[in-house]
Amino acid sequence: MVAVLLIIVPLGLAFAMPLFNFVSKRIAAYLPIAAMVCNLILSILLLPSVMENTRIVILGGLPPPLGIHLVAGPLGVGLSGLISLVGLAVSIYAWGYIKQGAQDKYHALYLLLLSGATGAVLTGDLFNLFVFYEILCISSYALVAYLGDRNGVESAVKYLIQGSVGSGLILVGIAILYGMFGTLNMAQIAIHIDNVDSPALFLALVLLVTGFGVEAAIFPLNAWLPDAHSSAPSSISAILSGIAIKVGIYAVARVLFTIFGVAVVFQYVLLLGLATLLIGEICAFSQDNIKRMLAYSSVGQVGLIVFAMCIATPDGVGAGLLQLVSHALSKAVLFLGVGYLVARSGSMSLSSLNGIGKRMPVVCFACVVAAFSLVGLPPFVGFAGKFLIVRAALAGKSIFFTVLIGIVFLATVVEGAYFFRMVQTLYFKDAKRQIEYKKVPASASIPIMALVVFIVALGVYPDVLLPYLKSAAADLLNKAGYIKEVLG
Amino acid sequence: MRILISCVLLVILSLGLVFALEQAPFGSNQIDNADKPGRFYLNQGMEKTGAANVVTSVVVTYRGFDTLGEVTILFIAAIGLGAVFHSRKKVKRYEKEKQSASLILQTGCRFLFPLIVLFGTYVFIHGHLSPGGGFQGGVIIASAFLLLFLGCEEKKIPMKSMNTVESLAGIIFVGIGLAGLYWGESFLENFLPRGMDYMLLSGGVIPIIYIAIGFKVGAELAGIVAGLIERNP
Amino acid sequence: MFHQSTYFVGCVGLMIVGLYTMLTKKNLIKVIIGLSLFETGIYLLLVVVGYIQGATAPIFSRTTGSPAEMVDPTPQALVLTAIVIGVAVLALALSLTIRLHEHYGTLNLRKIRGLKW
Amino acid sequence: MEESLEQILELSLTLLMLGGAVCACVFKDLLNAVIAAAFVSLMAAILFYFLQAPDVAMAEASIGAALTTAIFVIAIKKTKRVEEE
Amino acid sequence: MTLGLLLIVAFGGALLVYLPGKISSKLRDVWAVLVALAVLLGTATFYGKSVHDALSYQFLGLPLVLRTNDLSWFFAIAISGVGSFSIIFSLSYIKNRERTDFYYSLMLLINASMLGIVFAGDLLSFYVFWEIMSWATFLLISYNRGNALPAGMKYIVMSMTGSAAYLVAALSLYAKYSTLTFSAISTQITTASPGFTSFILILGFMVFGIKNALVPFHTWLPDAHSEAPSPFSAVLSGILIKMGTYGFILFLYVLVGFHQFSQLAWKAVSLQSVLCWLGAITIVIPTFIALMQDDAKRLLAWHSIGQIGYIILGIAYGTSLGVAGGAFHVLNHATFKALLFLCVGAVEYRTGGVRDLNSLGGLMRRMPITFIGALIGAFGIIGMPLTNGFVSKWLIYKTLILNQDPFLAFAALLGTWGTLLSFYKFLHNIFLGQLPEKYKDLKKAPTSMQIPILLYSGIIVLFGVLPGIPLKIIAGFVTSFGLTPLNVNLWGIVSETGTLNTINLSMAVVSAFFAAWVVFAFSRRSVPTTAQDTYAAGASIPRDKYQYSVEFYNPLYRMMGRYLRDVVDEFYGWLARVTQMTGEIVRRLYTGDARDYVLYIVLIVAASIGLKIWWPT
Repeated sequence: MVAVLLIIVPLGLAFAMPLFNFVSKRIAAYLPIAAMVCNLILSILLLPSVMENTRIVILGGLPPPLGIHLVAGPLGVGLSGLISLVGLAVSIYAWGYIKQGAQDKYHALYLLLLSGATGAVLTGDLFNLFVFYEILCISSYALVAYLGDRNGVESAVKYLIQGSVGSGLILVGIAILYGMFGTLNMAQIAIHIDNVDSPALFLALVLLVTGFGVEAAIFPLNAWLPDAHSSAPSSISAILSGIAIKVGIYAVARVLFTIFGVAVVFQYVLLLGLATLLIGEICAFSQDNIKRMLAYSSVGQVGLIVFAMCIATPDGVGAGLLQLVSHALSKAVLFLGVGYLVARSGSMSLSSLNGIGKRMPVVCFACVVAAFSLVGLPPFVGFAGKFLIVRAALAGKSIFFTVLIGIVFLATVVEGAYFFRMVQTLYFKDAKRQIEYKKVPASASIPIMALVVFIVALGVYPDVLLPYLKSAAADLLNKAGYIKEVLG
Repeated sequence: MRILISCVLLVILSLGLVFALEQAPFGSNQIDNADKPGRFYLNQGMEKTGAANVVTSVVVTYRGFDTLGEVTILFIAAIGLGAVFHSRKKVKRYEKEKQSASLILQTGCRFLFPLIVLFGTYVFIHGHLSPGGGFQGGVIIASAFLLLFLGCEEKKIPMKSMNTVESLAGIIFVGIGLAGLYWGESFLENFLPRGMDYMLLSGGVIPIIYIAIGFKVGAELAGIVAGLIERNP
Repeated sequence: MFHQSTYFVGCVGLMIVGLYTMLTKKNLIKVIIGLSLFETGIYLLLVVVGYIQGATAPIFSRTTGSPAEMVDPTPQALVLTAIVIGVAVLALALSLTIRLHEHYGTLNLRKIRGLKW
Repeated sequence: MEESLEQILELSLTLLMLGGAVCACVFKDLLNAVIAAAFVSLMAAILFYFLQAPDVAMAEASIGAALTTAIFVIAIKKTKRVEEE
Repeated sequence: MTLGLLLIVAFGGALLVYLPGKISSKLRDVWAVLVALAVLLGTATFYGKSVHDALSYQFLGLPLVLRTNDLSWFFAIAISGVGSFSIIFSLSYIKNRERTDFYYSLMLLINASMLGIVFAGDLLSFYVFWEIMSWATFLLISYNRGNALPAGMKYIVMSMTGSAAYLVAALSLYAKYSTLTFSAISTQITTASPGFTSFILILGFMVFGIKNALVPFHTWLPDAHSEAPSPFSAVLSGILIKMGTYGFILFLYVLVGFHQFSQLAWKAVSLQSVLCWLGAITIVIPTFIALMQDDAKRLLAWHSIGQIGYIILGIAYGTSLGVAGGAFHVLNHATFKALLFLCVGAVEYRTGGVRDLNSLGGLMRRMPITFIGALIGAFGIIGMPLTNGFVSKWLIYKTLILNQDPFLAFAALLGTWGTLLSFYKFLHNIFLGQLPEKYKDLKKAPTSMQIPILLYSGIIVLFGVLPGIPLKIIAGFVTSFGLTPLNVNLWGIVSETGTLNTINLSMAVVSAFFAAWVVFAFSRRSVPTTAQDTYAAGASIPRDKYQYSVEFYNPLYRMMGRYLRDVVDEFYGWLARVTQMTGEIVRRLYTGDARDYVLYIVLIVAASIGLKIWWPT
């Protein structure tokens, strides 16, 4: 029953934020840090005990099929651990980075975003997944528009319109599923779904995958991502890229694997993931604005993760999860680092960042390490992710997958090209005007370097993650196991 | 061109939807057997929670976590609105001269305001007995404040206290949930005694939560409307 | 089966008109009106899913209310939550529209294209 | 099956609602469009009543018709009233 | 001293070079040289030992194996030798440049990763060290800015495509045999279908062809070598390309085994002949393009590609003589190419970065040691009898003639002529000819530069006169590949079809040289006149320009220039432009209009419904 605290602690602190506001203005900045520390400790404590048997946390006094319940499985607790880790780093960064605007409102929204993400990852009920997904989306609409500048508000409006249409479709999907099965509990739906075959089932699947796909940024649905991630404040784009997309992918995966599990749909979503990868990388290649380039690269990486997951073998899903972890860490470091690069150099265009490596060595070193990890070079965690994905794809020994892997590598080469171009701009180009930069505050370099240490440590010794990945992949993949755990 | 494409797509979409919905076996058969939640709430709803209005018992206890999420969303909307409007330059783009409302309107508003608030509170206090509940009552209170904003401009609305009511109600809700965790064995458990049927205090935790939600929704929506009319809280 | 086809036509029609408005109209506020129409259609669909022919409202009172023939209460709980989510999103959308109008001076979506490609 | 009064009423209300929705989509003046949308919400509230869902009817009537319209009117007051071509 | 410890020392030394760097530059230089020499000694101790220890540390559940045998020791000693000489050379070359810690740490890192590649016992650790080498090389190539950046980009894009092909090959092997260690794969692959082995080998040729700069993949090498700092160009040309050769040997002889490789054919075109002809083309075309170059380092770079052709020709040929010739040429090319790059580096250091062959000349008197080094290096690359180049080219020619392959032999011969001509131009334009005024008071190359030059020259002559020393090791691993054993004695190869005896050969050369010197000594001295005052019928002559060595091969260039346009390079440039264009078009999808974004969502749902109705899978 400790798992409930993972959601309630950030929620309660966010509700209490206006009260703290009367006490003192600056205390608001410390609450997210406290909440995330507590979440991190809770999930680390919970993880080993959850590995053997998943804990079912009953809410509202009723056993699973009747009331809402949380499924604290290895996948759920693992993802909430990742969320709290990246959330902690970003909240320490935001303590020093967010100075203008209604800061206490920013920190409340930030806390709610993270509690929405943690809730969505843990819940076992379909409508509850929708509600937490909604919390995540609406708080990210508000946070994207936090700066109130022209780009921020415009991207927030577009994000909102696309997101709410997506949520509408999810609601229609849930209505159809409830109409046919009379229950909202994912496990119960999964049981009854096999003995019913009607076109409404396919329609519900399409609507749910499309609705959750909007946040998971699969190909045609990710038009909001480049605008939102490039015009949001950097700490927010780090959280959006690092966490929000991952919750979208988790939701799509949960719907696809646990509820429906229809083989032909995996191929279809696999091709969609591949299309996302290709389009994300090619668009990123021709970008001049650095944050927009990173946003498109997030789109590409999402395509890679979805591609890996839809191989639908335990290895494939495990590889997808490792790539998910590596992308969350590396992209968070990149966005946090670029935040201060842009703040100090004034403009977001690559040409204005020439030769900044000499004046901000720590931040640029972190960006280079994160870029190398995203491209998948050996001593970093990205390599382990890419290696596992290729191994899982080629395990089937089918020509079709070898061709697909060829295309994936084509996209990875394009990705390598624009990341190495960024490295050259940072270090090997001479700045036009020698202006002196203020030093990057410790509140920014400490979280960045901490995440870099994680990237390198997991890269050098990824075996520490293997057992968690295997059981998380099993938690996602085998329906029978999930049903047995939930409904006993 | 755009109209043509969207028409074609919408026709396909509507075909798919109607075709699927017609085929889907809706209607009475989905909650016929007992293990389905719908039937369980109806049969044991009255004994378990003591609330006459089964929908309220579902909203507050059985699916209380959704309602907690729901209230957070409203809280996010209010705060998001405040954040978006906080950093706006105090540009007065156009200053229509505001002639104050006529006397009849002002006195009418001042007279009607308490009545509407009373009706709103009635609705959410009797949430578990008669139709209606926290959300509907809160909205009615918010419309009372709306009437006040439109009618009499110069009446100062204590926005500061509105915020405290809002967050206090939120903390009460979470507190009751935690108390359920502490006394009962699960979050948002209905641990208080059931009380007499059809009486005001029946239904254990439900009326307290619904009153808290009523205040919270009322305060938040009033804050949202005030924020929109540039009476930033 | 009860005459559900009228309701299905009603809610699918509402959804289609809402989507049509969002797809073709240029003004941002008209698009948001389309959004709220779309969501109203969805709420109608959600409630219709729970309706049972000839059943009464799920509210007990001293005199009436036998659990056997009552309508399924869960979809009504879902709709309550969905409506309030709808209004929250709507309020946020319109506040952003006002800020957008201050920046751009217009609400024509063809002109609000600062961020593209 | 004989057409009971209730079914006829429901059918007419649905058609009214769809007509209101089309008007909301077509009107040039945004205020008229908002009023049409409010009318649609009202019709939906009445339909909810027919579907034996009083709670939802009250919620849809108060939020859908009253509050949404109020927010829309405030937003239109702050921006342009007529949808320019 | 286990292999793991050696690698840890190498990598640790590379990463820790920043610490002494913070204290003082002198301490950092000492530290760098110490680490390089320690690695050299460490590899030397593994002479003759064949160690095979699986590391206790597992990566993703796969065992990592480090092993050494004659083949990897042969490469390892070359790597550490060339590496340490370059570090010694760059002590003064890099002294007053900025970011010297960065330079030294990357040089040592590349050294260490190359050692890792050579000692790797399974495909995974091979790949890990390969990738570290690639991105470290990218950083070093773009070290001096300006147009080194596009060169670095071209290099890293091609090397990433190569690594992608490698990963596909390695993991399809893993999918089939669920193991990655060389020994396990080589036993199991004999049963594989020809299609699968040729698929693996073609991918391997792509990877190692790119690193080796075989013709279709050679376009990155001229830019990378001419833009990289000279000591690193020496390492790059000398030994880094040879990692591709090591890969070739590994895939052809260790993994697949030559017998199975020679069977692979596709409608009468056997894979082996394709590789040989690729080697031949790589000999001819780049050598004649090198002829036209005016930049000294670019000329040397094009020659590196040419010489690689010899090595690949030797190895792909498959007879023991051929493989021995190819492997020996690896070592020789490492020595004389590194020597030539170091001499150009010394000249560049003294003349302040001037590499243009048309504006140098007559540096023989001012920098005698560098001239001697360049002379011996040029003799080596041409294959003069006294130098080691002669021995390896002799072996390669021997195999071609013995197996009656006239066309390949003619191509090799053509290559040697090209080398002869271009190195005549190289030596003459830099060292012989007239000394321009501005280099009147040019100082000698600093001692820390002269030591590696002299050492290289010594090695070239030593291996030229006594080739037995390296040939014994090569014979060792050639027999381990299952080819016919060679009997090797100290000064050559004894075989019934023509023995090579370098002792009497060098005796003949020395006596001929002595006779020529006697004739020269007693002949009448001619009056040395400066080329400046030649009579030009009163036309005003630009004083510096009027040397007959300027635009040395212009008439030849006018004749052949049209055919030597680097078509392959333009193809890659076109490919890059195409991706940029598609990027521009594809990103138009995000039109910026919110209604289009909603259209996309409806499109997806409608498309899936349409798919479901009309194409019921």
